[in-house]
Amino acid sequence: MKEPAITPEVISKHGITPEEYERIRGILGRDPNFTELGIFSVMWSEHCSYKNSRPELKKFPVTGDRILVKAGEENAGVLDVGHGWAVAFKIESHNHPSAVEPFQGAATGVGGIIRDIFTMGARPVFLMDSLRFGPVEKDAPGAAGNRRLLSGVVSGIAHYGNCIGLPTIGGETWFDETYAGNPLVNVFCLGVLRHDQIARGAAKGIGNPVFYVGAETGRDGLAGAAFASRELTEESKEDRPAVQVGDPFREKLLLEACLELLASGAVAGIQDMGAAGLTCSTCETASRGGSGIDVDLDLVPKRENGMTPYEILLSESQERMLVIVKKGQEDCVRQSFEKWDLPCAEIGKVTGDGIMRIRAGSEVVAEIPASSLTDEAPVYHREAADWTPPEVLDIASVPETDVQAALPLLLAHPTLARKRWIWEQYDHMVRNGSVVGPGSDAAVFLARECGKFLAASVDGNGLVTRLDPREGGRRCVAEAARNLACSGAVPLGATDNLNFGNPHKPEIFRQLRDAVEGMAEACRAFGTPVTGGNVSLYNENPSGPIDPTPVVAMVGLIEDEAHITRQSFREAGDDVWLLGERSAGLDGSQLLLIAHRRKEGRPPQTDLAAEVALQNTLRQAIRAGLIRSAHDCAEGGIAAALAECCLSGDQPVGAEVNLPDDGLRYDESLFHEAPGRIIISSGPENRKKLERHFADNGIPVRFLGATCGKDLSIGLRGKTHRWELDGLFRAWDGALQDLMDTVAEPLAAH
Amino acid sequence: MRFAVLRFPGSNCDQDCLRTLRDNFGAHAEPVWHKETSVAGFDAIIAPGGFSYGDYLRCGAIARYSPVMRAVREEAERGTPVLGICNGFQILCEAGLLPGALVRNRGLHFICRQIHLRLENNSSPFTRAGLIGQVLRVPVAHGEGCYYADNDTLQRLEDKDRIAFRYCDADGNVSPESNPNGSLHNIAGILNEKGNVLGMMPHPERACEERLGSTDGRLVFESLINSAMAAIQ
Amino acid sequence: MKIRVTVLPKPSVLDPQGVAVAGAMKHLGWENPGRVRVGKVIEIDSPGACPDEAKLHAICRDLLSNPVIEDYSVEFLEP
Amino acid sequence: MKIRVTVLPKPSVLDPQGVAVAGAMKHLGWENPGRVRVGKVIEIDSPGACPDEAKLHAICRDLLSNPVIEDYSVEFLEP
Ligand SMILES: Nc1ncnc2c1ncn2[C@@H]1O[C@H](COP(=O)(O)OP(=O)(O)O)[C@@H](O)[C@H]1O
Ligand SMILES: [Mg+2]
Repeated sequence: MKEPAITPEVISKHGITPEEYERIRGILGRDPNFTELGIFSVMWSEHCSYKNSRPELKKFPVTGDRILVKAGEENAGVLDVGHGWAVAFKIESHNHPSAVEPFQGAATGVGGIIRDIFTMGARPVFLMDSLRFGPVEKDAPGAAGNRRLLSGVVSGIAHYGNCIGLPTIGGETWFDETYAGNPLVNVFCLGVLRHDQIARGAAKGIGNPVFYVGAETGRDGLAGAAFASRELTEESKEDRPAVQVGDPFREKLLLEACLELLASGAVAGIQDMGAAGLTCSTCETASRGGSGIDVDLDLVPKRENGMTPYEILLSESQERMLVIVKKGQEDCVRQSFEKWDLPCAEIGKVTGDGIMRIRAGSEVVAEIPASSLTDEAPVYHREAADWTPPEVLDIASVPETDVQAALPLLLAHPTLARKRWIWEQYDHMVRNGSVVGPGSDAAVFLARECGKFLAASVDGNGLVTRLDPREGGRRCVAEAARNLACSGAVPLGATDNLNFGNPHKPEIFRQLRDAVEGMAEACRAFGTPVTGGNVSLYNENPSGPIDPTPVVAMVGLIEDEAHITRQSFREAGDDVWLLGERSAGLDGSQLLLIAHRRKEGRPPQTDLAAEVALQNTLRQAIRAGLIRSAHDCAEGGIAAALAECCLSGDQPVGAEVNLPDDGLRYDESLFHEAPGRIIISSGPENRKKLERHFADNGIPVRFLGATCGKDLSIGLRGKTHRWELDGLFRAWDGALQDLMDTVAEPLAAH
Repeated sequence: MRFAVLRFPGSNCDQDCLRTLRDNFGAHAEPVWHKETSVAGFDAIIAPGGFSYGDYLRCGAIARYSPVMRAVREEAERGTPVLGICNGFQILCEAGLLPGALVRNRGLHFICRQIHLRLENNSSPFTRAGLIGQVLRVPVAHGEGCYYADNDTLQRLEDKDRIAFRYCDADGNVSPESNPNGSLHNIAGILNEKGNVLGMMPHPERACEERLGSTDGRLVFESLINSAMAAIQ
Repeated sequence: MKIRVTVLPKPSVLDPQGVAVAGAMKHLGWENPGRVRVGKVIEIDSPGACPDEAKLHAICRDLLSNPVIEDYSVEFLEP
Repeated sequence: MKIRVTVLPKPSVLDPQGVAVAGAMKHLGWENPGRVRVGKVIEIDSPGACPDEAKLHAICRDLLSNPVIEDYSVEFLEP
């Protein structure tokens, strides 16, 4: 078959710079052929090589005494949770595919992260999702399109996760112009395994057979490379899909078959085929194993005829795995996959020469040193613009907001509104482990396999990161940890998803660098190593780059079931307290954004030392049985947090509180978003004890009032604002539903 | 007490059923692979929830042709209690073991939430431990749970007291508002003519532990166990 | 040999998807789309011959459609 | 006026339903059904007239199908 010649256009269309091309010639000692060029282009892409972000990612703390598999070593990190058990978890983005085809884009994102987890030998047990869209309110610009994206993404996640039988037990969802046309779809998956079950993605054992298992390869996901291979298949260009279609049913079978197979001991190495499918899995396993690999494309199960080596190697068909089998155990593999009605083929062998050798029958179509594609991929130290901190907001320039009207207004804004419309579409109960499901600070899940109570939260704040990237980085880590603390959990580790614009722009790269440094600093403070993550760059829409949006998912452990704590007030007659430092300003607050349409100010800084002390002291109080509920103040400040405490339980519980006079304006006091503040409730019998406990540990603790009645009333300087819970509930619980019921939904493509 | 829990490709509540039966009721429960041609020797058979064959074409449309379903039919005819939960209910309808069909939810979306059920029949092996009118809190999790049948069939179900559960509110009122998916007559679960086959959309196996929010689902399994005990004596 | 089987919900069965689509069409400026029903189409492109009428209809009736809620029709597109 | 819009996955797009259905057909005794694809059919039975070509196709493209992974075709059944 005739391959196109390598011209400068072809090279640049592959996103390869002249310098990189010279480097390729140096490695091969010759010009690459077309197929090899394709291989280098995907392996040296940001997606696979992290060439623009790797130096920054090195700043994350990655060690700790619970770490069993370090970040970057394998598909996902693994953490010890005691008694010989461990967890593997990771977050991954599917932003661009979701923008093109929200349903399938989001669905295949879920499929990909699940494969990353069971590739480690872990049984996936739950999911979380972190979502961002353009405005969806009635008359917002582009609302109709944004609603369709939201509706498509949510049903895509539901379709895949529900079908596999994984509960989606938590997440976060934001709405802002900056994400119009470039939604963020980050999905997290956690799995559990015994220490001795950890599987490796390394091609070990010269002569071991290499198996391809799972779905047949088609021309999926090739549009990215289509331009370059146009000459190859002019006719099929038209219907060559940019977006892969997921098959959760196949994935479920693949999951069960792979775990069964791993248990049999026949596997020497295993690796999922994600981005750059066959290419990435073969050279990565080889380079991890310090070995070579030799495969014949003619043996690969295919969905279509006449696929070229280039197409087969770059295809991103879903639900496929590469398995290195211990010699002599081939039949065991064939039997497992027969039982599960899955295609399975021996396509090659592990070799000792460090070369990735690809054949099409008798013809060798590519021959590349495996490590040159992975470890030796180029790394760039991008230039960072320097930064002048934003002006502190002049509060006088903000007309004082009518507090009475502002609270229901904020609670009805899609970003703060209850996300029930979303999480009810997810089976968040399957596996019978969702002890605290969606709707509280952190979700708590009983992993029945190991009897452990795991807590998890995913957080990010693009607005704060835009104003102050370092603080944005610190803050999302601190909030995730705080959410865990509120649920009674000790944080163990974190995984991050860096959603940024084009890193070639110095100001964007600066955002990336500073945000990462902020996250790293915070992860050190909380003693939570980063076990892995994902980088999504070039998130831009016609009006420019998105607000920088680092997202962190943190996982914690609750040793004693009795310590599981929720955010909702339990019953009338309890004391209500505020923990944490006083602060001021509406800088970077949702009130300023929603009520005044301003993204301004210098967000209050997270004091990590104080934050750590606060969270430790809260956990001690929870263990001492002093705490009935705990909720951190996030978007919407103390007023929104109080409302959530009243409204988020099975039954609404009212409260009458008085805020301490910090000499602030009413709207400032109620809605400023200083981090590090937590609202707790406790039994009156413990009043003295509780006050002493926090005071003795140097944690500011202030008595606010008591739970009672059917209203929320907040007093300040002798003036009292009162809201009926019924009204607040309707605003908060109904907002998203009402908006989405009016959606002209496209017919789901399944 | 020996339970068989069927396992189709795509079943995903099979483990929850097995664990619940073992851990909460000390029962003996075994998975039975869909390629098996016999389910003899069990006191009850459960077709669990999930997405058998991806629910492609229609929920349960392909699973009904699994070899094991012929065996299930034989056991049902022999009088062995057969419980279909969610996707299991859909499969039993497609297989003709129960009348009617389950179609797309009125609201079009998948719904997962706690709902209330009113117990309408306490003479079946699945509901014996309950009282008529008793309200149960049990979760649903389905996209196609809207029960449909033609008028004659509905009439027969009503007349012959074959409606086991109806969707209702916390106080037991059966109303349009308390109907999560548009099911005709608020039907959440029905029995076959002999009364030994029950199909229900809600998930009793998810409501057997305090920590999961409700223990009302225990009633179904306790009834089954009692009936089996009675049968032995 | 090419066959197309079209499966539509029976008129008596409520078709929320059809209703939703009709609503959406109005949004997009089709004032009165009238009655909209959403069904399935199964296109079979078989190298071999088609099974005899009886078997074909058995497959349509028992597998491709559910007689309780759906009607089907068969079109022969290519011999 | 009666229109039928048929939406099918593009030939090169994976069609999991089609694969599953083909499998089931074999099981029911159709040895080699070959390639089976499952799509959607939208039947519109409108009292009024049909919107102009442009609008009709906009509706098919934006609402009834997703051009990235699906093709659609329009049949006019009754005037
Ligand atoms: N997309 C989503 N999927 C599932 N749960 C969600 C989603 N978005 C928000 N939630 C849930 O809604 C609750 C409130 O979310 P959020 O305001 O982000 O909490 P917090 O501010 O405490 O981090 C949390 O329990 C969260 O898990
Ligand atoms: Mg919180």
